[in-house]
Amino acid sequence: MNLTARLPGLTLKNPVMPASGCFGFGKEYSQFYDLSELGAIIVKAATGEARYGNLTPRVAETSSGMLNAIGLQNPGVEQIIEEELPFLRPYDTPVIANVAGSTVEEYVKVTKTLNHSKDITALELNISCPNVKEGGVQFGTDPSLAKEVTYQVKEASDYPVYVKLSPNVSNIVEMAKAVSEVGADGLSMINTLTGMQINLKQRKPIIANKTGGLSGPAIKPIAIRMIYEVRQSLDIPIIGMGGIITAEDALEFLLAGADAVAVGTANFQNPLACPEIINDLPRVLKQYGFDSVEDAIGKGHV
Amino acid sequence: MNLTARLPGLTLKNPVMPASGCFGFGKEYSQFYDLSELGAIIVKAATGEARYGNLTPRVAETSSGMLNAIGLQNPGVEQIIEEELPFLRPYDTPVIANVAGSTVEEYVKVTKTLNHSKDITALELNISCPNVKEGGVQFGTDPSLAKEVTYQVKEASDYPVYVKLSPNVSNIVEMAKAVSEVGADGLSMINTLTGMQINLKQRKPIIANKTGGLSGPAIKPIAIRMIYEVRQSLDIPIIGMGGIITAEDALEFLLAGADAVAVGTANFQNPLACPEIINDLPRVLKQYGFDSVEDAIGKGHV
Amino acid sequence: MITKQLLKINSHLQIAEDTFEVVLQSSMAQVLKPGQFVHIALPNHMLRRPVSVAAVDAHAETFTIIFKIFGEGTRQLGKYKAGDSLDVILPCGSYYPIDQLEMNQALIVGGGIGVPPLYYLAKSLKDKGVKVTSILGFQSKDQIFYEEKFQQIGDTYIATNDGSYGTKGFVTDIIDEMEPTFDYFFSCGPTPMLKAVSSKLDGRNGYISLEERMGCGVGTCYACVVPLKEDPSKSKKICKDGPVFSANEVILT
Amino acid sequence: MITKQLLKINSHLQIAEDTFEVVLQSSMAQVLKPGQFVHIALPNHMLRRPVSVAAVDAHAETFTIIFKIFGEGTRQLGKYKAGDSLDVILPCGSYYPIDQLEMNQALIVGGGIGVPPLYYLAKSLKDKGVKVTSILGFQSKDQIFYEEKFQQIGDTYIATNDGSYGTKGFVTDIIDEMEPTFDYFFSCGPTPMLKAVSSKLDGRNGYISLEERMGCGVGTCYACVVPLKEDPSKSKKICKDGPVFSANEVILT
Ligand SMILES: Cc1cc2nc3c(=O)[nH]c(=O)nc-3n(C[C@H](O)[C@H](O)[C@H](O)COP(=O)(O)OP(=O)(O)OC[C@H]3O[C@@H](n4cnc5c(N)ncnc54)[C@H](O)[C@@H]3O)c2cc1C
Ligand SMILES: Cc1cc2nc3c(=O)[nH]c(=O)nc-3n(C[C@H](O)[C@H](O)[C@H](O)COP(=O)(O)OP(=O)(O)OC[C@H]3O[C@@H](n4cnc5c(N)ncnc54)[C@H](O)[C@@H]3O)c2cc1C
Ligand SMILES: Cc1cc2nc3c(=O)[nH]c(=O)nc-3n(C[C@H](O)[C@H](O)[C@H](O)COP(=O)(O)O)c2cc1C
Ligand SMILES: Cc1cc2nc3c(=O)[nH]c(=O)nc-3n(C[C@H](O)[C@H](O)[C@H](O)COP(=O)(O)O)c2cc1C
Ligand code: FES
Ligand code: FES
Repeated sequence: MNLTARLPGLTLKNPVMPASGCFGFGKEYSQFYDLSELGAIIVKAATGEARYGNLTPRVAETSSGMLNAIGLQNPGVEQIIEEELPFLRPYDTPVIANVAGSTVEEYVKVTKTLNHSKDITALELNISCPNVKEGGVQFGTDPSLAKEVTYQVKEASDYPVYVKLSPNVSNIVEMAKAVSEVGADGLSMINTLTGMQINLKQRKPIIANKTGGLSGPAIKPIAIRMIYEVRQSLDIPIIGMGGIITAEDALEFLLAGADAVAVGTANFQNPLACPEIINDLPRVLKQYGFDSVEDAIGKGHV
Repeated sequence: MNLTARLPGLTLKNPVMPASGCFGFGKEYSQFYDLSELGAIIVKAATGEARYGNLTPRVAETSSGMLNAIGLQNPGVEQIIEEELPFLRPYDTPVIANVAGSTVEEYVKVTKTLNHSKDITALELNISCPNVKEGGVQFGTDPSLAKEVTYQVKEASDYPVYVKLSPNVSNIVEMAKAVSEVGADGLSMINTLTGMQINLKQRKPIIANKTGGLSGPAIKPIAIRMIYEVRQSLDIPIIGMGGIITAEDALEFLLAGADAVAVGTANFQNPLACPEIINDLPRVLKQYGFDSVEDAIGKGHV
Repeated sequence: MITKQLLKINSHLQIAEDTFEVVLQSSMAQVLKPGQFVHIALPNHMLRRPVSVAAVDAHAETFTIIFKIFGEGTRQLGKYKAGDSLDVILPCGSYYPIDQLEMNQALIVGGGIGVPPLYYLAKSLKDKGVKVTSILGFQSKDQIFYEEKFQQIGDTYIATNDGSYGTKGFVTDIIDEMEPTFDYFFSCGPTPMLKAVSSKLDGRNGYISLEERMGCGVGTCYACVVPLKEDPSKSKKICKDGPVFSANEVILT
Repeated sequence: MITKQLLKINSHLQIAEDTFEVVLQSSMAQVLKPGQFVHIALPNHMLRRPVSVAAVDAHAETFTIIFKIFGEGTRQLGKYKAGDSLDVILPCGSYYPIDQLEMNQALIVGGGIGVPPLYYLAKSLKDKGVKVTSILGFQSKDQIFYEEKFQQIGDTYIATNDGSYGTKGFVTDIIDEMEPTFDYFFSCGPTPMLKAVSSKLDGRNGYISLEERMGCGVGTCYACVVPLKEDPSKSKKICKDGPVFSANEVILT
């Protein structure tokens, strides 16, 4: 079974990669399996300077999902390039950096700094983090801001740019069009939906930041719908994500129109989620009558 | 324990009511228990004329949720007034009619027709149905359209008007403000999130309408967040809903700022969901240190 | 009177490939009529699963369901054991109105998981003195169940899609072959089969039983409608007005 | 080497009100050190549950966890039986570095579900020849567990919030009263207790073990950070750098 996935600047041996923020910079999960098994790796967000992130608690469990408000904690783009990315060199798998910021200038700075790294293959432009006060989700909910930051990052980058869209919008197609018009090489969708859980005993939101991003199987129908809608009106490569647990889920994303998939929350439940999905995928593709990953892409459209 | 809930035009013996579309017009569930136990009843949507609705399949199951695309099937407002509402007369519980339409004119027509019924106590203005081609969700995602239809319906109605908001928006507070500015007596939130599920065998969306509305516990964190946000910036009564299964869930909505709650999908899983929540509520309120329903409202805010 | 009950599983047996027969204890057993279904809750599933009544033992206050593993829910149902309990809504839906029908001969045409309700029907018909001929379709030999039980009621013919048992092909091939005589036919199975059977037996008196994805299962949610032949802008609910309909009443899609 | 294992439950006993002791069979048992935790998956829950190692039997290749029912997950865990299996990530986190510490006397201060890891610690200290004094706090008499086991290791004092057993009040009240002598203290329990203990024993050498809501439990998600005293803009991860920290290393909030 041919699992190859081809996206701009990325030829992947299989379409499955860990999602940003759910895999750190790879070290921990490398204890569980050989990271070379992965189609690619999307690492944790990088900002211009080190960030502490939000107060704790930062996570909560929900029905078939979880909330998180990490707040983009990371050691800053330079330290990531120097201290974190080299660890992934020995592995035979492309690395995608996740670019975040509070201002267009910060996004551009991170992008330019990442040009110096030879350890990455593409950028994921995170304009959809719901857990930071500035930047983050505004860029992801306002088409003109999204366009502006995508344009600037695309100008600054030596690498292909995948723009990660926020699902917290009235019209996802409009957002996708906005960023594709200014040259986004691909889309990553979806990021988390803004949610909240209130602790009955403490009478306050569980997450210190009050709101957090909802991920996991709970949001899968929303992810599938948005990818389907975007695929119906745009011809742009999509890395699909949102609630993938099994190879069947991954196939559902391919049918909806994703060219590759990312697995986030599932890693926490099962550190072997990615390799298990990869191992299962040939059987599942075969079971539903597909000859290859590419054969399945977009086939759920009527 | 005092369970009374007071909202404009509605004094409820308890804050729990079935949500629109999840209880028909009451007949079926009246076989399971005495409907007088309910705080109120929100009946199925009414449109100007009878509607057939969408093709089947109309529902699908998701992780901790379900998708539906009924498409506002109903016998039309006049028949509802004549054939359906009289059944509820003997019960000691206020009835809230759910008003739907494709055009402002249709909304106004339904509203005016409902003025003739003495069997209802309030209107829920459904500007958020994601499952109809025209009307429905557009009114719920565009603040100026929402404002216009709310204004017209409010002008036309002899009953208090609760506007049911769609969660498929970038900015829920903006929507809430828009409808409250033109006199909405209260808000109902949230309606379903637009989602999709693809059948791997059939290689097409399970729901004939392709997309459907996601409801159930999966969406609870989104409902809680939206109610919390609206309550932070507006002083308007809220009927909260989205994924309530237990009395603990109901309390979480009260803490988030809801003045009463509606139970939708849970009825399908458990026809006794509403009376069980009502019976459990005093114990749960007590356990978390509240003296009454009113005592708990908004207490999750910090 | 429809109710929600917690029912004890008296027995839970695999009777064919992926197919289980489960006997449930219920004080409501004797009110269940042929064609009706029960609506079963499963832990960690939002929606219940509709399953037909396949037999009733009024004396023992038990009834039988037979189901095939199809997806997650039926897989879970397959793992229950005797002694476990199931949360069930019952009785649901309409039934074959055999007490109102005059007949000497009945033809029963069932396919796959449409066979179980027809067993209860066939038995009830026989008890009324009606001569019953049954034509049953299965995918393959391993999936056949209750053949002997049907034989005890009357002549029974089996078709398998792959020809591994009985006639190779569809139930309609057997109808063509044997040209059965009957006053009423009763059919339940996948929609394509129902369509083929209804069109082959067009103009004859009969009843069919439909399936559709359900929300409530009791008539409140409008999930399970089927359009009416006399006016396709009108519909009936399969969970409440159905699942049994007169053969010419509804439009099969 | 951290791994995910499916572990058989050898025994599952209730040992106090809402409190269970579970012995798990694992080839990794002997690598588990005092202070470390294991991360347990539960069906139909998105996130695992962190639970400390309360004892290890290297010879039998088993280890013990003790947990109290707190919410849905621990309630579910309370329903398991001997013979069932649990999906567990282990070993997780840091441990009390007792092999690197010179000491004759140790003070152990534990509260509630902070007590279990301290039992394994106390036993390991005793095995090294250290004199151990234990001060343990519980909500009430019914919740006390392992008192005798601690007594067998060394002097043990109990406080209960409601005074239903031992000293009425907090562990810090006992510290005030008895002014214990020790080289190192080791504490685990709810954050308010840790704060009270650390400030009372300020300037003394000691180690504390922290709790925080976790995502991954292995260091990838940054859910469980705690700010550092020397530079509050920096943090460590409780699941990986902790849960055991030197008493003056981190800021308790
Ligand atoms: C009135 C009626 C009587 C039935 N009687 C029987 C019977 O006696 N024996 C038997 O084996 N099966 C019967 N079925 C079909 C049975 O309900 C489905 O096989 C079952 O719901 C599949 O559930 P699942 O979780 O295994 O599949 P999944 O695909 O995982 O289920 C997902 C959702 O789709 C629904 N669904 C999937 N297939 C069907 C279907 N064919 N009909 C209705 N809903 C479906 C499920 O109920 C659930 O809500 C009957 C269906 C109806 C409507
Ligand atoms: C390193 C460590 C060691 C622990 N050791 C033990 C032990 O030995 N015995 C014991 O009884 N308990 C221990 N706990 C606490 C235990 O993890 C929680 O009681 C448990 O997670 C509660 O889960 P729940 O599903 O019952 O509660 P819920 O409130 O339903 O859980 C919801 C979510 O919150 C998290 N959560 C809730 N309370 C805590 C908490 N106190 N700490 C961390 N996460 C929490 C859960 O893990 C889950 O993700 C430990 C916690 C940590 C971090
Ligand atoms: C704990 C956590 C941290 C995350 N951090 C990031 C991040 O730094 N950058 C980013 O683009 N997305 C981040 N995400 C979003 C995920 O990459 C993914 O888009 C989302 O979780 C949906 O996928 P899932 O349901 O498989 O988790 C994070 C998600 C989680 C749960
Ligand atoms: C089958 C179904 C039909 C619905 N029909 C309507 C409707 O006619 N009018 C309306 O305002 N909301 C309708 N809703 C939305 C519910 O009233 C409710 O807002 C939503 O389902 C969230 O609540 P829940 O998670 O408790 O179901 C429907 C929901 C379902 C599941
Ligand atoms: S399933 Fe709800 S009306 Fe039939
Ligand atoms: S729980 Fe993920 S880093 Fe600690």
